[in-house]
Amino acid sequence: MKVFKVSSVELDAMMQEWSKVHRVYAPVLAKQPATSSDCAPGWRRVDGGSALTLSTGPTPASVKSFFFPQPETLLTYTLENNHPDKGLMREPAKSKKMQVVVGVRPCDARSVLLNNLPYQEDPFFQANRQRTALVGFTCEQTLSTCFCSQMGGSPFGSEGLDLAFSRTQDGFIVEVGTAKGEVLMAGLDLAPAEESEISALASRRSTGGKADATELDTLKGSELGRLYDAPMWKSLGESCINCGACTFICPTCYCFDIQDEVVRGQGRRIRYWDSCMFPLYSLHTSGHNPRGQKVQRTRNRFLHKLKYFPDRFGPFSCVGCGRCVQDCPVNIDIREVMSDLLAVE
Amino acid sequence: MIGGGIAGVQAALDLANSGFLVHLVEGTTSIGGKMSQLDKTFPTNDCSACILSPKLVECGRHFNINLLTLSDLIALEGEPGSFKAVVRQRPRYIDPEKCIACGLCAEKCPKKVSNVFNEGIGERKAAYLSYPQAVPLKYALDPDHCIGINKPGRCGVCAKVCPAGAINFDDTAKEHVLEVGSVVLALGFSPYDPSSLDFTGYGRLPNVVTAMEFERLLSPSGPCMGHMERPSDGREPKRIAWLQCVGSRDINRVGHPYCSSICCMFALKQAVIAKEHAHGEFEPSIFYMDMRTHGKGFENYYNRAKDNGVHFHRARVHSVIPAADPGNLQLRYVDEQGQVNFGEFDMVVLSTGLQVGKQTLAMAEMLGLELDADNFIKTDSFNPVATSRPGIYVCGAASEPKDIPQSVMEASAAAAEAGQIMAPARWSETSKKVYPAEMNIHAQAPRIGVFVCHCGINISSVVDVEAVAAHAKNLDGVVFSQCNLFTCSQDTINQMVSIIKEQGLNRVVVASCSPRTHEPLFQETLRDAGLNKFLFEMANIRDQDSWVHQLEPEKATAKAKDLVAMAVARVRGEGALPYNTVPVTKSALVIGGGVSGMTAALSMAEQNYPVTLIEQSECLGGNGRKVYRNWKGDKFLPFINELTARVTTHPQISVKLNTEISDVTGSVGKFITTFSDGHSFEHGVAVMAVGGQAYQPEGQWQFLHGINPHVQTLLELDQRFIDEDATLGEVKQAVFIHCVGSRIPERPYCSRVCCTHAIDSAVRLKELNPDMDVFMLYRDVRTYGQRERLYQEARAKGILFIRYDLDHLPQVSEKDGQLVIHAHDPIIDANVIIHPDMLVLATAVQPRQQTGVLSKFFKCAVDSQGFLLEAHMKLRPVDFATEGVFLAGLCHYPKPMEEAIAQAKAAAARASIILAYDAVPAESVTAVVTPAKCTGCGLCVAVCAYNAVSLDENGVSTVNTSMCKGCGACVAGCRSDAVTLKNIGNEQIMAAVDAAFM
Amino acid sequence: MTEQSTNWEPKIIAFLCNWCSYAGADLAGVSRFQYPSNIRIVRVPCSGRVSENMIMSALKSGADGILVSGCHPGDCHYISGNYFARRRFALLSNLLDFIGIEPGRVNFSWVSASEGEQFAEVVQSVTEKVKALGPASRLVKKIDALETALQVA
Amino acid sequence: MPTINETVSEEIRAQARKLLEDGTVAAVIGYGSGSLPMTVKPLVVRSPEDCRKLIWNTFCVLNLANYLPATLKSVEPPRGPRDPKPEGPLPKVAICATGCWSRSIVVQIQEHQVARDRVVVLGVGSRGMVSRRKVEALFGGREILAVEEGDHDLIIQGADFSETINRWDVVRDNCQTCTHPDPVLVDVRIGEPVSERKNPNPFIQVDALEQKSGDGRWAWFTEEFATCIRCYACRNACPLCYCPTCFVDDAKPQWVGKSLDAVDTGLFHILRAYHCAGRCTDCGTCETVCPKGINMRMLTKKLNKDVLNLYGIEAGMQPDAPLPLTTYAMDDPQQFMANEPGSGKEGK
Repeated sequence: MKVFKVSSVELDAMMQEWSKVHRVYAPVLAKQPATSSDCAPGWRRVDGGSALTLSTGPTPASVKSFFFPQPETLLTYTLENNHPDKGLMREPAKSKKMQVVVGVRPCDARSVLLNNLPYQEDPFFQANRQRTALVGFTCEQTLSTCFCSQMGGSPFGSEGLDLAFSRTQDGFIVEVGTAKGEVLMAGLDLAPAEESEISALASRRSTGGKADATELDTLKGSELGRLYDAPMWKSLGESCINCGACTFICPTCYCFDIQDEVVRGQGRRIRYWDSCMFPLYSLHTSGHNPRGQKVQRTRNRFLHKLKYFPDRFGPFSCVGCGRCVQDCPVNIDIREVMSDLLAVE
Repeated sequence: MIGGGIAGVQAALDLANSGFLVHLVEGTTSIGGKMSQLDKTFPTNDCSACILSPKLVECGRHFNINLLTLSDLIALEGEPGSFKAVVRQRPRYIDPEKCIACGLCAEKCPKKVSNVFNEGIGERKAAYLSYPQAVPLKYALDPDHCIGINKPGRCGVCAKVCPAGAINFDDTAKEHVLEVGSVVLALGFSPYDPSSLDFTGYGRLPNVVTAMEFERLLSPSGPCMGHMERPSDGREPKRIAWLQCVGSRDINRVGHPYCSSICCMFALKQAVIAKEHAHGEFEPSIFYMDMRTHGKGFENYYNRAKDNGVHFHRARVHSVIPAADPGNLQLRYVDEQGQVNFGEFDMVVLSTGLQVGKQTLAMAEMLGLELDADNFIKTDSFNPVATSRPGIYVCGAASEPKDIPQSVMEASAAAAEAGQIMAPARWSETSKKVYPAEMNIHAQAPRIGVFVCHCGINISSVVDVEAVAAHAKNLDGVVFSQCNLFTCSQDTINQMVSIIKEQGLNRVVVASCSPRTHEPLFQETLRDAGLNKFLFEMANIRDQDSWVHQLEPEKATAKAKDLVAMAVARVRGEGALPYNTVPVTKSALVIGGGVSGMTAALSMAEQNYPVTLIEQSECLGGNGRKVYRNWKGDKFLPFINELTARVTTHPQISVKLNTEISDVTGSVGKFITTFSDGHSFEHGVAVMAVGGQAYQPEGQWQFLHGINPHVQTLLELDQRFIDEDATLGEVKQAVFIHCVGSRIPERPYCSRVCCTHAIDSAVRLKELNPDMDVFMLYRDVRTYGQRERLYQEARAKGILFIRYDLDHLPQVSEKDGQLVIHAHDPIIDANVIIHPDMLVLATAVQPRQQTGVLSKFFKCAVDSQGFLLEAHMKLRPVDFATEGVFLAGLCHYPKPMEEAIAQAKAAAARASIILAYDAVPAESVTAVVTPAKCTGCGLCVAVCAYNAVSLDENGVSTVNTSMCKGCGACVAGCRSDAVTLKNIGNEQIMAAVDAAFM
Repeated sequence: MTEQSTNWEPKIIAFLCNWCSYAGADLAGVSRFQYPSNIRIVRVPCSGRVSENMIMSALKSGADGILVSGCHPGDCHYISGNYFARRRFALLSNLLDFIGIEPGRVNFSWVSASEGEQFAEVVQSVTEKVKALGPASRLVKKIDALETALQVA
Repeated sequence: MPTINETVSEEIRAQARKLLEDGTVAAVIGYGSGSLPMTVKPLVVRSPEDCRKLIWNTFCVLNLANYLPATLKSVEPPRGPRDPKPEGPLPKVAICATGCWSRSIVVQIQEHQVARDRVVVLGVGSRGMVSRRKVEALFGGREILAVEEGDHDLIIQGADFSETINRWDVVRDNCQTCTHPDPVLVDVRIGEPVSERKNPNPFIQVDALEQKSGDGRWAWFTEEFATCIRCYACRNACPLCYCPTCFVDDAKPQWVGKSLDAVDTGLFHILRAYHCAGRCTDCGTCETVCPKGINMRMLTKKLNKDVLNLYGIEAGMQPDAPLPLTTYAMDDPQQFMANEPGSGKEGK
């Protein structure tokens, strides 16, 4: 793997270079529109010149919407009277232009890999993945709500990143993880990183930020029925208000619904974020709802992340970013849920 | 039915709806009468045309009303139950079967004549429609002025332009011989013509107009489109004077000793409405003798008018002369202080009285009917709609001046009387249409047919109808579209039926005129073709498109395309709806055993419907037993005893005394009422006649009543008359105080009966002792109508009238048992002290306290005073908004017995309409709840004006379909979209909206 | 979709109650009062049938203007529908103004069955107001515009 | 000396225990402590022992009335849809309620969501609840690890700092302009009544926005709601948003699209606020729970202002009064219809 040394000034210059050929995005820290003119919510288009600022902990918005846009147009059509193509469904033309997302944290980078598991054969997700490069920054500092290590990640992890920047005394070292990373580095004249810096990073990785999901891994072996029937769900479900905040800010929640929207005779079929917290999510046409009660929906979300998903794909469907811990209106803390679940054993 | 004014129309509808064939004979080209000329109606300021039109349309379309316009009854022979009537119908010269009311004939007609409908203000053509909402909506040629008729061959423009070929200059009169069981006269009145009253200046000064003329000036459909303009120069008047009693209460020059009863309110209303019409400052003034606002809601209206700046002058105007400023008028009058005053006005409105028309007199003579002293058709005190000839009834202003609600009540009462005679023949002469079985379209894909109408050239001269039809062809669900010259013509209608069948259409859109006039016709066509009539929509591309965008054909065409697309989108989502009915339990409950209750019970029983009459006390008769006689001198007791006997012995009436109501469930067709004795009774209709009660004087109105033995109320005095108390003749001096407890802030209404009652009692005292001094302390003497004669008699007998007002109440005290009354006489501006040996208080009439409880049982409303609130003050005076429940008598408002009897008969007539059917139709477009979406918040319950929505035991909203009127207030109010209106759901409406943008 | 072209004509959705305002519109026709052709009338039973959702949805669909018209207070065919509606409309009207929807986009009036000329005047004035405001953009959903944004994101 | 809220907490625990022990109620709705500084967990306590978990502090920002209908249902004996209603009175539930929450309960009673006789209101005067977002804003990006609450101060601690701030400065906007901090419906009084906060103008923020131009207000609206992620926390946390199917989930017609289209999002907020007209008690929960900190309260507050000005009604003050949109007056103001020819005749 190639590792280079980069100063802050050079980082700026790199971003400027990239923005000449690609669309480059950086996180926004302040309030920003969910759908601005050409950007995923919580991110902004940069063209260099503005220095990159990152806050401690995860970016305010996850990178999910670059891969799983809210919404994604699947088909378009017209219903205009007398139009020759009336009612004909067409796939919209989509941009194949590379987009570079700068400022990604290791937890979010991992989330893309996790979401890739169910979306392996989803052409829309794959197309978006194809054209998106993630430029990440490892975390020297974490928040009290961060728990990526517990979920099998690491604050210093580079998994899923095309380029991984880590701080050094006088700047960064950057690891080139993928072919897309190579493309981004092509033509840049950078010095290779020094061995000492590389080994310093390795030692940080093996000490403070070591991935350790061993404790939680016991859940994978435990019997579903017992977890499902655990009494903890009642009180949890009681306080949960079944909003979709956790699912929408979560980088690894990937559920969607599909609807047709028609305005002034122009129609589109969209796929948009859905949440298993909403009663409508599981409502059948018949009127029957298999998860008609709040407690059932709350339980589903956690068991999906911590049991159903790992049983099917291996890893947990949570990267420990802690966003839901911070933002849950009623302080449902997934870390507490996990320890309660472990206690069920 | 002779006369097509509001009374005639009401009586015709009531009779036709209760199973009788009605020939409605109207002398002019259309029905509607005087009411159609009004702008607004008091006391609600309702638009007259708006509330009248639906009745006219219903009448015009009624399967069992044979509408004979331009017709006169010329002979009548036979007996009640089998008369032979000869009706002569004058030629219309325009074939109503062909006329499509496009108006081209009138537009092109070269002959201008004075507009009779607008009281001669402005012009119309010799080919004309008397007013836009006329029923039948068919033009006519005026034979007095039409050139083509009078000089054959000289004109004929209308025949050339008429796209329907409806003009027939050779039309001739026809005679119809009709077999009828009864005749009802609703001949109306004719306004007094003030031309001979030179002091008014009418006829000489253009800005002196009659009230009816002013009404047309105010009306948006009148000669100045609702912009108030004075005739002389078109300027908006800023100061208008109304002169009351022009042609009324005037023996001297007019020979009308009676009060016309309605003009005070008429003037008040005009003053208020004119103020609303006026831009900027406006000063209305009313010159009057007594303000007679004795009807329900009138006194409040009067008070509001005072508060809103209407000036009142108690004076008779001496003369109206031209003022210096051209067009302006100067009034000279003497005020109450005796001062001569001058006032300058921009306009003067003469509140002209009502009188019997010449045709009425001729008719009465032809029929051999007795007239009263004022030439009105004479009626009986205890049967106010019966004429002197059996089987012939009269209603409305032909028997005495009266307002619309009273006329409507009498119309229904006359219908009840006629219905009694003809009861054995019910449903024998009527016909009923039979429809083919309806196709079940459930789960069928929409197959919509679109019919686009040229309407002659009414639409096609502006809108490219072929392009519209072509556009329609491509719309989703449309499988057929075509243009028609006249979609409503009989041949097209027939063709439509076969197209629906051939093409297998399951929904239809007609793009033509207004659904308000033509939807029923096309819906009927769908039924004829075996389709449910609710699978239909109209696109209004004439009234709301070609007629209003005449200069923009392209835009009008684009709009028409949109309107058709919207109608198609709307109909696409519509389904078949049930023709809802509610089975009727053929029996009635009458609550209250007074004269009203007994009369209503008897009237229904005479029509062969079983009636249960409940009375809370131990005897029948109610308040009527407490009153000595009416103003005509007819004693009550003999009548009541006879009535009681007829009621108690009638085989169809079961009387339950000492009985009250403890619960009521159900709705029209089937109520189940539980009585205080625990029994319950099932009935289809109910009549509330729970009466009223006398106000017991208290506070400043007590006047030593209950303290000094010489102070009594009118009813207490009546008891002494009834008991023939000999000591009454010994009274030397008697004083009556009027308005005790009435027309005050706590009870802001006039009790209507007390002026007449008090004056009659005073007259009675004078009869007993002609030397007695009698003083009447009054506020306004409200001896309305022919009761005015009594007032004259009282004054002739020497009874003295002293006015008081609320600022100068009479003071009553006693000294050693002797009454002392201090009063202020405003005419001589001096205090008067009287030492009477009798004081009589004319106390207010109040609703009973139980009225409110009872009204809740039947989900009826009460007004702020606790009187029962009818469905509509003007046109539905005995109905409630809740169907199947009716009201009569004092519980509605204070009224004399003859009016209570008329109202009771009216209630019986209205109730009998329901009882005449095995099932009554209910609204098809009703609200329906999706229980899974309902939160049970109860908002729908609160906003429903018909009590049709309630929460069930699980707290979920449910709609009682038989009570729902389909207004959709609940739908719009519901946050969770749990309620929808069948076929007018959000889905259909928004589909139409979206279609406008496709 | 070229809304700004010079011969732009607005589309105005009018929800009219069946008993008064729709009848008033008919009377305008019978009386041949001319008014601009931009209005698309939707007949509803009562102004009380018109909900905030319907009004907002019509805006969303692209109505450049909206008119809701019912019977004058006191004249409601259904006794009280327009009274309830008046409260709802008052609050909605103020709220829309509050969030910056141009006054004149959403209009309310009372027109009786006998006010044909008044109806024509109301349509005239509403159309003029809407024309002066230009094409509606606020709260108008645009599928095409969103499409572009999503394709690049 | 214990702080006011410590005393209140103690009283809540004692009253809750008593009510549960003597069987008056089957459950008590209150708050338990949270896992992060400045957070609390809504808690339903069903046994006397669990009452020790109940707390009261200055971060109790969620309107507990939201939990009342479901909790009432949960204590009813279970029954199927066709089973008859159980005989006799149903178990009661106690709930801690401040002024605005108690007014929400009143609205729930007016709207038949809650039976008055099944609720025991533990009335607590609200001294104003602190906005976590305001506190965090004061400390920029520095993570707050602990907060200690005094009666008038908050001590904020991070990894490398400890600062004392004035409590009132970080109290939520709605609390600062509250006119009814004391409960209007009380069965058991907890703590001392709170003196009415004398606000010169409870609608100060609305007034300020009204001062802006139409374009300015539109700019505010589009910016404010642009960050919405359509998570519906505002709706779900609201005690008055209890529709089983919200209008956003209607498909025929689809009033509001469901993705992040700015128009759809805007319409959702306008209509949701409108649906709260005459019902909202300005508890501020919607704004508080929003993960994006959107001030949707501005819309409901505007409606509150209009309802008060036009109809003289404040939501949730009288259980037996009609709601403003379920009643009317003949002479209701209709200035909004003014300037239309043919209208305003009856207008004042």
